[in-house]
Parts: sequence; C-alpha cells; structure tokens
Amino acid sequence: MTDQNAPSLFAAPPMAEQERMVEAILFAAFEPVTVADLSRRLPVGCDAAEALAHLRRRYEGRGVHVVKVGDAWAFRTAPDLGHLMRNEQVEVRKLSRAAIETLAIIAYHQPVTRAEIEEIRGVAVSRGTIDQLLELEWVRLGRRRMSPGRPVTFVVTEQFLDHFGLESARDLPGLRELRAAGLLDSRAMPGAPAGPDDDEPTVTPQSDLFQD
Amino acid sequence: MTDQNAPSLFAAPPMAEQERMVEAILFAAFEPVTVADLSRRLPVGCDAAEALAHLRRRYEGRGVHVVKVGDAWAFRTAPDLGHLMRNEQVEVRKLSRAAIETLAIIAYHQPVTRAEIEEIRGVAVSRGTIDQLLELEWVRLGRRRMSPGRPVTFVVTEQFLDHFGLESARDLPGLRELRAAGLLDSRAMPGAPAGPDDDEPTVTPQSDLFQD
Amino acid sequence: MDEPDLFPEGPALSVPDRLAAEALIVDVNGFEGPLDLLLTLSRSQKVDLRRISVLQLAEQYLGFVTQARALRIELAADYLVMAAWLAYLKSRLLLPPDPTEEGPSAEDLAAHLAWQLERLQAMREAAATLMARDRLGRDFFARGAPEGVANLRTVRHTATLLDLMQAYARIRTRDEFRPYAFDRKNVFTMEQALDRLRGMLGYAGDWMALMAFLPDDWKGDPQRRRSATAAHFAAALELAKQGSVQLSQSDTFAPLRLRVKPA
Repeated sequence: MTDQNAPSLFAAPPMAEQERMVEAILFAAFEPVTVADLSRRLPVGCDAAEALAHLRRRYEGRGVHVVKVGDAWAFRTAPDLGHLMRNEQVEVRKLSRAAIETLAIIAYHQPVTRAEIEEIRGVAVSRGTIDQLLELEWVRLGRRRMSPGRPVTFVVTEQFLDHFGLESARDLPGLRELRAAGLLDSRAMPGAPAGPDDDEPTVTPQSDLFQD
Repeated sequence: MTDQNAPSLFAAPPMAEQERMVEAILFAAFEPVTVADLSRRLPVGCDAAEALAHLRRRYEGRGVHVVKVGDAWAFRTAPDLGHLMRNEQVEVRKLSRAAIETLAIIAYHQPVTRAEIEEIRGVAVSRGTIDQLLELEWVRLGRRRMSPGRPVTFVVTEQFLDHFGLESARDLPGLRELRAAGLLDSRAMPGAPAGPDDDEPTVTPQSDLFQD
Repeated sequence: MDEPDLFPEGPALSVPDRLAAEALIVDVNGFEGPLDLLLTLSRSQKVDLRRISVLQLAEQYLGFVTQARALRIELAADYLVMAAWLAYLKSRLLLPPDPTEEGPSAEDLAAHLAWQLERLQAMREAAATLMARDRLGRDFFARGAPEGVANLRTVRHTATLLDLMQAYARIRTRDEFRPYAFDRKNVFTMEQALDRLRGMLGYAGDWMALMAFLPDDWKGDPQRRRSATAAHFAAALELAKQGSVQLSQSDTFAPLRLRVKPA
C-alpha cells in the first residue's frame, strides 16, 4: 500500500480501489474487455490482471460471474439462474401503422365500433389488426352498442394506460394541444391552410368521457 | 438448503439464494426493475424487498451500486468512476435553455400545465420544447387539471429520475427550501380578475407529491 | 392607453448604467421575454431579490424601452405590455395612495412582481443544479451489454405515447382535407341545383324568376327554402359564368331572373 497522505504523482490507487474500477468498467462496457484494454483505461501503475483476479474471486458463487470470453472479460449471469432471464429475451417491435392508428382511434373515441373505426381511418380495418391489439391486452370489448345489429364496441384497457404512462384515457391531449405541441404541423400536408383550432371531436363518443 | 431432489412445492429458496437471483436479474437488465416485477420473476414465497435490502448493503462502496429509481431498482456504476468510462459515454443531445428551464419547472411544480409554465417563465413555450422533453421520455402527461378547459398537465418520468440519479421527485435538490420560501406556490397577480388564466388549482401542485 | 405618456424622458442614468443598457439592447434577441430582461436588469441592484426596489427596476426597464425605441429596435408586443404595466405601477408607487381606489395596493403589485422574479431566478438555479448532477451515460452508467440469452425469442410489439399521438394527429389532419360530408337533411346542394336548372332551362322561354325554378316541396319550410334558394343562386352564377344563361335584376333586392343565352 502506498502512503495515502503523501501520494507520489504516479502512485497507483490501492488494490481495493483498482478492483472497484475494473468492476465498473466491465459492467458498463458494451463488449468484453481485454486485460490490455483494462490496463489502458486504469490509472498509471495499476495492475489490471491482479485487480481482475480479485474481482473474479469476489463474484464466485454470486448471481453474476466474471467470465472469460475469447481473450476478454465480461460479467455474465450465473448459468443456473438462466431461467430467471426469460423476460429479457423479447424482441421489441414497433406496432404497425395500421395498428397504432386503430389504437389511437379507440383511445380517443372509445367506446367505438369497428364500422366507426373504418369510417375515421377511411380504410377497412383488417381482422388481424384488432386481434393483435386484443392480444396485447391494450384493447378489450366494451358494451354492445344499442343500435341495429348491436355491434360490439372496443375500449382501451388498464394495461394500455400502464404502457403509455397515462392515468386515464382522458389525459390524452386533444387536437388543439397536439397542434400546440407541434405534432400536427409536422405532419401537415403541403399547402395546408391554417385551419380553425376548434375542431375538437365534440360530437364523437369521446365527449362522453369528459362529462363526469 | 432444501433437498434439490425433492423440493417441496412451495418452499422458498434460502435468502442468500434469493439475493443471488435478484442480483442476476438486476445485472441483466438495462432498465430499472420494480419490486413487483422482481416478485413475479422470483420463485413463489420469495421476499424480493428483503433480498434487495441485503443486496444493496453488499454493494455499498463497490464500483457498482444498487440504486433506487422511483419504484424500481437498478445497478449503476459509482459516479466517482465516470472518468474511466469515456468509451461508453453517450452524447446527450444539447437542450436549449428554454427546454432546460421548462424541464426544471415541470420537475419542481408538477403536475403543471403549459399555461403555468409560461407564467413562470414569462414567455410563451415555443413549439417543440415540450415535444423534445416528451421524446427524451423525461416528461409525460399527467392527469388533466380539474379546471375550465381541463388542460393537460406534465410530470416527470422514471427515466428522468434515472438520468439525474434521483430516487424520487421528492429528492430534487433544494425542493424543501423552495417550498418553504413559497416559491413553488401558485399565486395569482393581486386583484387579477377571474379570467381565463384563473385555472389555478386550489392546492399548490407540488404539494400533491407529499401527500403519500 | 396613450403611449407617449408611458415613455417620458429616460431617467438620468449613470454612464456605466447607460453602457450596460446599451449592451442589453444589442443583445435583445437573447432575452426570453420581459421577465428575463427584468431579472437581468435587477442584477445591477446587487441586492437580494426580496429587497429589490421595484420602482428602480421599473425605471430601468422603461429606460431600456425608451432607448430601444431611440435606436429604432422593434420590441415584441409582450415587452411593450410589460412597459405599460410598469409605467402604471410606477405612477401608483409614486403617488400617495388614493383611499377611494379599489383593488390591490401598489405595494402588493410590486411584491408580486418581485416574487415572480425570485421564482424565475429560483427555477433557473434549480435547472442549473439539475443539469450539473451526476448523469446517466455521462457520470454513471447502466449495464453496457444487457443480457439477452437467445433461445426463447418472443416478439413484443410496442409503441410510445408519441407514436400514438402522432398517429391520431395524422388521421385527423388527413380529415381536414377530406371534403366535409353533409349528412344533414334539408340541404339542397349546388350540384343538385345545377342538374335541375340544366334540365329545366331547355323548356324555359324568356326571362324567368330564379325562385320559379325551386322544386315545390322546397318552397314551404323556411330552412329548406333558404338552402334551395342558395343552391339555385350559386348554380345560376355558375351557368352564367359558363356562358349558357344570362342574369338580370332590375333593382337591388328585386327578383333575379334568368334566361337561356340567345344563340
């Protein structure tokens, strides 16, 4: 150990400190790190190999290990705990445009029937689109509409609110607010006239939501 | 240790083992993990909160720490070692002064409406400023204000807490002092007519934070 | 409000103050609104914002505005609104209080302004403290290589709130360009009127009142009559533009008549 009170210009940090450093570097690294790499990144005078050896011993029997990958080093989950990692192995894909538009219409106009969704989107809604939203549990069936044919309606779920960080569907911004946030303008078509700002969906079912 | 060959259906693993499991899960994840999530992933009968407390103590003073982010937990490298991680540093998009101030106002006054932000800054919030904060996922929509026009409000997110190393919005630097000095109150201009600006809540917004 | 009265000769400023004010003017685009400008001006008082002299500040601000005008710098409306308000406040602060006047006292108004400045300053400082904190990805780091063991691969679809709002904005914006569909009853469209007029004009001989072309069942109910009249009027104009009919009206508000343009 070097004398802490009078460190020479090139005194290496104590070994415990070197070990901390290696621990942080391995944790944050995008790829396994070689000993040579470690040496380059540690302060002058450090002994990367020894610090690494200490670190390996410290993690023996723990939930993660320091393992050798090729000639480099990395943290890896202990193999016996692999079954806990299943949730990490999901491939996240963006929702299709049809699905996100359908979802937006349901969120803004709920409860809404398939025919109404098609009217607002101006195109037919394929069966798979709504099935996908149902499967994601972002959408569920609401009350049947009291109109000829008694069509089913769709509403958004608690999981939907959770995923989008909303307290309630009422908290979705209205058209005017979307415009104020620049979300409408960025999509405006060329030559778009500056339309009146009062085109909130006043007669749509969504207005029911604001009455309580 | 339970007998591996004849495990009882509901025997929880010993605490040391639970700690290993939590360690592995937190290490593997990038995003913070909630206690509820941990409980779901651990075997039946485990006490995720206790295992977490053990784990937290174990990593005190190490190169990586267990930090609390809102309701969730994550491993993060110790801040004093940041200089070793130049390779991993990500360029944070430079925010405009308006965006930085707006972010601070949302954090300290949340839930806060656009009109309130504008009143505090004394200038209109330009298009795209809030948009940028939403895109960074540092800000999200809160509950609509129960006042005329039912304006949307903004609150900060868990990603915001994670980014700035805060356990909760209550830990914002200087929050208590600002509150004590009355600088987080919403005071209308004396004699101001009950005009359209009169959408002040009856309780000061930030006080919501302290009610639980 | 009468503007010239609001901007009297600038108060006597010391040379350094004047230089400072000019420096501010050069910089005027850098200010984020009147409060920001006031906050900058208040620094010259070198006191706690709680003990600031609002009267002095009002004079500085008005001096600034006067100079900006002398230099022919266009100030945005909100700067001028603040100037008008400060001029009012200044006169209230200087005059002895009028017991008959209702509303808040000048001191209350001044205290509120001081508080607003203090609050803005506090938020600025809070913002600076926040940005100076240890930050994820700069000072401390998450796991660089989160583990995704590859055997079990489930596809999870996701979307952000921004996606959702943009999708909705996209749909609604598209709507703005779709012709509005009248589903109301009692509306006679110009297209209907055009068809009707084209069909009937062949049979009409000389000048005929426009109203005579209205279908019988559209003449009774006022709402229906209005709609049919408007549609027929527009259709008549359209046909006149095409050169197939002539229009005539003997006097203002006299019945409008039309006939097929003689060949």
